[in-house]
Amino acid sequence: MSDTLDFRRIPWSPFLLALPAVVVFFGFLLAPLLSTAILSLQAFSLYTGIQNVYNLANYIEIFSDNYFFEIFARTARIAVLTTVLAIVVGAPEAYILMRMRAPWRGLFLLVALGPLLISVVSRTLGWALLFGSNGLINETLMALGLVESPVALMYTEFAVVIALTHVLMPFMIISVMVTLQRLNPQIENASLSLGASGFTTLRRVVIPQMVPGILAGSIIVFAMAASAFATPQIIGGRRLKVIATLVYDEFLYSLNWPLGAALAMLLFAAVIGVTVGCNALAERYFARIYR
Amino acid sequence: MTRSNAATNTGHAYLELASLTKRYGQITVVDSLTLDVRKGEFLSLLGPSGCGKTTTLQMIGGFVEPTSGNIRLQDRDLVRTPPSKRGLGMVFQSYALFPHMTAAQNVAYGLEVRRVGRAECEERVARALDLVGLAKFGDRYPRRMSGGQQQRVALARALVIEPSILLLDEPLSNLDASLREEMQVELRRIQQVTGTTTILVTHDQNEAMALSDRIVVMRAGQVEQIGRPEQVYEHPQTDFVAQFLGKTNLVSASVRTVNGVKEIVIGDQSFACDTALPEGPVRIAIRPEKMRLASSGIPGIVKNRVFQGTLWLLEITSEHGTILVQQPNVGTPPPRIGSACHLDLDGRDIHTFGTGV
Amino acid sequence: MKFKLALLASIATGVFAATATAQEVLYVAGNGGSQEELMRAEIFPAFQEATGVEIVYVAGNSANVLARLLAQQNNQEIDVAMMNTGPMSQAIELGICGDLDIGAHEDNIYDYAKFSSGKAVGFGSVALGLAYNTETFAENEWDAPTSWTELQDEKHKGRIVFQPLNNTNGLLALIKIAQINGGGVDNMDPGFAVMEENIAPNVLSFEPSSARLAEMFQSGEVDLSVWSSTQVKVLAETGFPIELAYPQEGAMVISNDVCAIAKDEPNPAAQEFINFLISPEIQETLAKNLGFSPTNKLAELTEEEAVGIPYGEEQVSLLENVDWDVVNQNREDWDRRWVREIER
Amino acid sequence: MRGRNGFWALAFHTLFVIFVLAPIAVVCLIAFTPESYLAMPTNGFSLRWFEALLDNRDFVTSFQTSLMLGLLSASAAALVAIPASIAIVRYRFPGRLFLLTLCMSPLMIPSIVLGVAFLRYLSQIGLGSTMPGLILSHVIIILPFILRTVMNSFGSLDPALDNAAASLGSSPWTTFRRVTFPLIVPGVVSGWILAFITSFDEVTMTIFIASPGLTTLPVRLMLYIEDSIDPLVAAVSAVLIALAVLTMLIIDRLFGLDKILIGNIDSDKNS
Repeated sequence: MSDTLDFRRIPWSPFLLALPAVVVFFGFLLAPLLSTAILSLQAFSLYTGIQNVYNLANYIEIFSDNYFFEIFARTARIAVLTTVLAIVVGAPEAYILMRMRAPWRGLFLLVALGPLLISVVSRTLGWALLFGSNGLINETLMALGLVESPVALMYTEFAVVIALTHVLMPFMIISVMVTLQRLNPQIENASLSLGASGFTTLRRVVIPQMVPGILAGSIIVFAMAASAFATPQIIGGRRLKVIATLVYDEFLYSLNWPLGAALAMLLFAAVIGVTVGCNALAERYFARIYR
Repeated sequence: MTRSNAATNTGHAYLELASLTKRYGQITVVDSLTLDVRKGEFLSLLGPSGCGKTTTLQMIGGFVEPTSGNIRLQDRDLVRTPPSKRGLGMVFQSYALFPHMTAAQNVAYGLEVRRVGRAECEERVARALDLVGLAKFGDRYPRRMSGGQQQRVALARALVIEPSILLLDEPLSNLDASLREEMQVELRRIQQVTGTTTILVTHDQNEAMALSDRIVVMRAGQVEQIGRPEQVYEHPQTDFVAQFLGKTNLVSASVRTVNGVKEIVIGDQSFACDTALPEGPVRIAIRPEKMRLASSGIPGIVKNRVFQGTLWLLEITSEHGTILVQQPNVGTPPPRIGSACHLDLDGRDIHTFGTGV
Repeated sequence: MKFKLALLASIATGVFAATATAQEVLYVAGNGGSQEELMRAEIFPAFQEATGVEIVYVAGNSANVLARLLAQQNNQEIDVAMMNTGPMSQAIELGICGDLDIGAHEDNIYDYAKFSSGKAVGFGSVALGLAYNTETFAENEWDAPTSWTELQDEKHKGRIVFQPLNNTNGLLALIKIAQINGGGVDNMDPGFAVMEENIAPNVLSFEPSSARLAEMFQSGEVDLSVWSSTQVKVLAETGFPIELAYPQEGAMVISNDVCAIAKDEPNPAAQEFINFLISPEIQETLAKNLGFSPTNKLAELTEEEAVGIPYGEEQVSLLENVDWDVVNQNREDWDRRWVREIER
Repeated sequence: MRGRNGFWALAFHTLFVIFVLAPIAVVCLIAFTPESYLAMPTNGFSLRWFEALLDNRDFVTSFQTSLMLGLLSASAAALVAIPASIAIVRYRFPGRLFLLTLCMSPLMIPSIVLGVAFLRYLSQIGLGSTMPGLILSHVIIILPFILRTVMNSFGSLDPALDNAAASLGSSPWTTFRRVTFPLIVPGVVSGWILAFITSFDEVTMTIFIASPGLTTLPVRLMLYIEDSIDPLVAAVSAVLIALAVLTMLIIDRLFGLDKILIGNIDSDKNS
């Protein structure tokens, strides 16, 4: 950093530059979040609305009720399965894409990453159309004679996981490709020259080096899957509630905002906890190697 | 001895490259290259970037498939052998160390994939690390090592598998000048200790000369000259070799016989020379360090002088063009810029390339 | 760069030009599905012709409409809300509805359609029964449903839709089931028990959206559902083989109510629209198209048109209504029980 | 990394491509059905649902709202993000790390949490159901995208450039205008585009704060789908997909999609 620029000598200029951002973020991020946190401590009844009592009753209710536990468990299950599926499909695909040559690589990159630009609602609608009992999958299965009557696909966890994987897959591919890009292209040759087979090279040299990318991608995919709303709402229906759709219901159907706020806060805490925790763990592990 | 690579045709070849060719579309990168490598020798492929030296090494290593031609190692066909089965050790320009493994794990890798027993493996890894002077660094990860240390790990990793040939792809180009010299000495020592047949690819003629038993000078995919370092330096067979290996002065001259004595005529000056030279106009090359200032000889004017510590480099303007002269620094400063001078030389230090202009 | 700028400029001008056209607008929230279709097709154009006010319709079921009203309580955008009686009583309680003046129609509206607070008014009630696909029933040689217990029959496993409790249809059906099993609004345990043990296993989906439910009938995913006479009538008119069975234990009645939203500066057109809605002509339109039972005594239906519609003083007096005060007091608990015991 | 993909790799890749494209293709095909219900257009293609879409005032208005919201919020976010990134990149001051964390934090906060937070808050401060309220909430979630790309372009700038300009007699403001800004323009533009797309497609947060008069297209679509899935929503989606593909091609021509997307995530770890 040099000090030739005059305005750098004025000590308040960085604060002045940052002021709009600070105002916006304090006024429209921290304040609403704080207000929601306070709301989560309040009580509610259908006839009187939100009451000015402050206690942990909502949290106690959530933790003592097996119903909420089931929904939290389902959310975690869906998020984990989605993450695993995204790894199993996304990581190899990223590797395959990296090995492609022009012009195929550019073309398939568009195919793999382009869906990011398409609205989640549209993409999920596609899966709803595929999964429906008159959808393409069932029609194909029946035409092939594999099943006699339509298989129930809509409103199942399986369908939610598949659609979520489709929605979040690009993040995994991007993340893995970033690490693969940094990979020394001669490293595979080095392994081969030492007598390792292609498979051994993949297993012992390439995959271990993809791990940081897979981990970073998993954190993103997990966090987004755990808090996804549109896809579970459309594909999961009412019976297959996850935290996000439950929060939506509490706010926009049941009217119990304090309870909804408490659920949202817990989701927030869980997502931040898992991401920050995983990041810290990963960093501690990789710092040894990469710093 | 007119062709210095005549020697390569004698004795039993260890590695044979026969009419090796690599084309990418219309571009020929390596053009029917034929070369024999002897067991235990240190051979350098020297040339400017794009001359095909790295591609040649990659073909030997198995990472580039030849368009045509043969590679044989002790009568074993290498072209049809996958790289992992060739048993060659390779040190890459970027070292290509496995970043997620420690130095010792990197070195052990080649032994592990060969299923060498644990005890033996540990012992050989320790010995290899000791050989490269890193006995105490086995637990370090590559990112925490200096360039020189990484280089040594890469070397140990390639050597520990006891390769039939060690391939070095510009291994020193990422090191700074002083470290590079240190590693050159080290590399030579290690090669002599292990006796591993080594092929080095480099664009640095000093490195090639310092390390090699023989140098293969390459240009545009073809071999320009093969020989011992001093042979190639002292007796370049082409303009290109003369100019690529150190500074050289190229001058038009002619050869004649006067009183049964061969002499070479440069302008109005003549110098006794090698009797083998054919008569007629020739193009000659002479190294700057073989020229000296004298009281008589080719006249010129000092155009510039550069102090280089152990020596002075003078640029002299003459009727034959600018001529470079190196003068050892013996305490007396050379003539000032603008002063007139004369250049003398020994006719036997001259090399000629066919007929000149 | 030029190309990019031109692109942006053209998009921008398009946007600004499009949003520049302002007009007097009345925001009306209410049920989606057939009610929405009729409103858009006939009632709104008629109102616009009469008053010049354009109506923007916000579709959603009653609970959703109420939630959105509550969310915007400081800054209401919606002028008129149409909800079922349950949510409507809640809305009044929460101060969402403003004063209402139905002066001209006051004497002609049946008492059951009036609220004690006077802040809302009924504009049509419908019956709740069992809708079934007549074709599949005939194919399987099943008799038409005659009792609410039909829902418990194992032959319908996976082919029933039961609307969830936050939907008035679902709520009333559950109350009815409680009643026929010895309970009622003051004791819902029998209803929940039967629901959990005998009905829920047969249910394919707890689907609140009537539009979605209609699709499920059409696509053949379900054969039987608790549904309202309006929805069945609309679907039957498309030629689909569906009929509403009135169970012997009695059908339930759902009243559709409307109120003007409390605002600092209420849109005068809100009162106008509500009065328009309960005028005899519109009441007749609603009856003919949706099978709504008119709440205005002056609405006249021919005998043919009145088939299946509670019409006239005598029939109206038979309509079975629940005590919404009791229901609303307990609804939160029921909702809670419902999502835990039934819908999981 | 230069090896060829083998048979199994290509087979896997083919399945992957089918997986990615199938739902998108199905939506687009069904949008062309001549029937009045969801069906593949086996009896010929029809544009009836696209015509119905043009006649649907709700969807058309929502589309305009979304465009307007995207344009305004991406631009507002850029105005806030550029000075903030200069402060973060060019200065060392107390609270710098906090500012950076604060500005990037919306990436970590689930949208649904932001949705419920804004639902009440905007109404409390009198911005409920207003365009400024909607814009502010969108600025929060898209600002990290612009901040990141702008900071990236600063990062790749030679720090000696400022000194070079100063040594040539340029004032700090002139230096910014003539040297620095032109060099960060690509970062600003690609960040703006990402921000616009994010704002345009946002549904989870917006569904809470949208009001009848101000409903974005994805929210309208979502609410419609909650109620009923018919060929009309397929037609809306098909239009959205066509727009996305068009945007994608334009971005790809101008910047390279992979550079924006992959280069972008790249900086995630550096920040």
